[in-house]
Amino acid sequence: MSDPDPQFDSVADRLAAEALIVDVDGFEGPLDLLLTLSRTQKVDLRQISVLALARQYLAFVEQAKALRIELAADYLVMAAWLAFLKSRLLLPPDPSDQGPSGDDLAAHLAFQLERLAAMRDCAAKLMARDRLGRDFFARGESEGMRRVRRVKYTATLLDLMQGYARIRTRDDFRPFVMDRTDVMTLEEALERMRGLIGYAGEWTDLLSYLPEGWGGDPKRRRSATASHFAASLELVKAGRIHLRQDDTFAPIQIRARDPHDV
Amino acid sequence: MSEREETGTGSLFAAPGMPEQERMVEAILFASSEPVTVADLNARMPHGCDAAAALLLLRDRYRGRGVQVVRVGEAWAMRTAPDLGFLMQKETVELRKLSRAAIETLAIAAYHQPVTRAEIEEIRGVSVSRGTIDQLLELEWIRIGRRRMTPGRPVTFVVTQTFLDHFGLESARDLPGLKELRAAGLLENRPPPEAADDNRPDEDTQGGLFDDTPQQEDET
Amino acid sequence: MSEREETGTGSLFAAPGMPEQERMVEAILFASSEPVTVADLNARMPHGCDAAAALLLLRDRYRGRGVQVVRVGEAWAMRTAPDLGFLMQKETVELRKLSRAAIETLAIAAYHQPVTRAEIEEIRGVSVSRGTIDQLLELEWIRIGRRRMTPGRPVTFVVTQTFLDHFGLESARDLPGLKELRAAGLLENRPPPEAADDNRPDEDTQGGLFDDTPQQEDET
Repeated sequence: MSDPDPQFDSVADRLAAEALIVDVDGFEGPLDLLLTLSRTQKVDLRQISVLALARQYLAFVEQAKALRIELAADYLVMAAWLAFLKSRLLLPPDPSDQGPSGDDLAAHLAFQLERLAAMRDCAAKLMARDRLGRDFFARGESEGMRRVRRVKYTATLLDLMQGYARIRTRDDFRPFVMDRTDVMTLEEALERMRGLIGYAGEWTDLLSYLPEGWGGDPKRRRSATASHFAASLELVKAGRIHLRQDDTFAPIQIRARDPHDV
Repeated sequence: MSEREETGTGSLFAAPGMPEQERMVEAILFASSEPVTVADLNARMPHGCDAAAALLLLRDRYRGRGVQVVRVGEAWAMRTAPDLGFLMQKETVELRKLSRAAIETLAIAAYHQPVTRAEIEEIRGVSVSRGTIDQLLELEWIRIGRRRMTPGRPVTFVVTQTFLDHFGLESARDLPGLKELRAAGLLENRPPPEAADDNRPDEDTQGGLFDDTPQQEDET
Repeated sequence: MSEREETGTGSLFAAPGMPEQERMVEAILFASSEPVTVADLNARMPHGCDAAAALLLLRDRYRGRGVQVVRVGEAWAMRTAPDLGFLMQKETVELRKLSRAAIETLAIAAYHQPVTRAEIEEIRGVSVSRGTIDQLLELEWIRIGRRRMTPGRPVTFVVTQTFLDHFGLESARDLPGLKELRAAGLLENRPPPEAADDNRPDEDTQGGLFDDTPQQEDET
């Protein structure tokens, strides 16, 4: 750094700068720090010397480094940007350069600082206003509105008829288990066949074992057939009977197994 | 608090004028969540104030206005004028579907009127709560009819003109019969119960527990 | 609602006289701790009433009193006169202490509304934590406004009626120093100079939305 650091001219300034360093955690980012630094220039933010400010900031960062204070990345990014801005402001403009001029950049930074300062000022003014619940008050007794909730019940003719239908058909309805008049369970069939199987010395059609009243109605016959077939399989497994079928879809025949069979 | 003791001997600061005291009482009464006593007003106002006098002025000022200064026991409060109470109600009408119990009770009353409560319970297979009947009476959909000339002389219920109006019926006789309900698909088409099953009166009460399973979706 | 149309030609029931309407507005405002809109007043008063006119009369009547009729955005409320706050220690509610970040974010939202989170961050130069925004939303001092019609369609924040009520502002236009800030160009969304080289005119439209911010509040 070839430039002399103007802000360290006086002891007071040096102390202020050091205070800043110690306080670095108290800043809300680089912009906040810049705004604080700009106060040391004691001028209207519109006439602020961005160049001087950049120097102050860079000096601050150098100081922080010297004191081995870890600076967050955004502080370092700002430092790099300000170093770039400083060079732009100091060097004569390069006509071939595409980017914005140093003055434009400086003007924008000044604008940002002024805007932030203005918002802080507004925030303070806002908070200093007469405030509800502190300086002026709403009605204390919350008489408010009586909310009269009038409940209007509705029902349609359809609801009514469905309701009635529900009651009148209730007698037709039986709980599920009671309703299975057309179903014969495996247990029932097994129970039946165990009793009958002793009489089946010869091959007999399985269907002839169906109980009375279960052979006519197709629904009942299906159920009874299925349960008797399943029951016969159980009996085969138990070694009580033999089972045979001559051909596909041919009648299934059973015969009791002779206890002396091998 | 130390200055307060000086009031007896004469305060350094003159008390504010009566109009200002009236303003103070006004603000305190307005902002206070409870009625405020004169003693309390005096304690909160600057030394030398006469809250009682200011209160009377304030009460006169509000005479005939939409808000009044009223005495509540030993304390004072501001209240809206009683004649404007109707403005303080915000009526919200909430449509609610009648409960299943109420609909069924109503249906039985309509189809079987005049009907006693015991009869309704018999038909529904469950007891009918007092609240259900009350609700229907309150809606003016049923009313109490003649007493039945049977032991205990129970009251009967009949449907009202309001009921007929609500459901768009000329008379209760216009209610569709069971056959029509079935034709309209409102009754489940179950095969009629077998003759053998008919003599199961004990199962009916059980049926009450199971009754409405198939239509359960209606209420949701 | 059909009767309302008849008021043009002359309703069967004449609207109450202005003094009576004033009483009604007085009673409604008094009873409600929240500000009440003119539309709400008209809805609650009898047909043919002119709440807006009655309100102005009422405001004049309360001028200089201990209680005032104040405008809060599009609504109206009765509030104690701020100069009497010293009497109200008893009523004072503990105001939650807001962090500096929250206070600044609130101010930015108020002066720059509708404002996106990215814009708040740009103005403050630091990222805004979720909790800060949440706190202001919870206090109902800001609310979510329209989405910005820019890439990503970010949500914007605007201040609320509760905000205006709390800070005793008639409208967002009455924010202290607003005119000066606008004149100084400090409410503009000025893009950094790099943007100028990139030929991104679309970003300028963003600035356009930003300009008429304070009027935006009218829509609520």
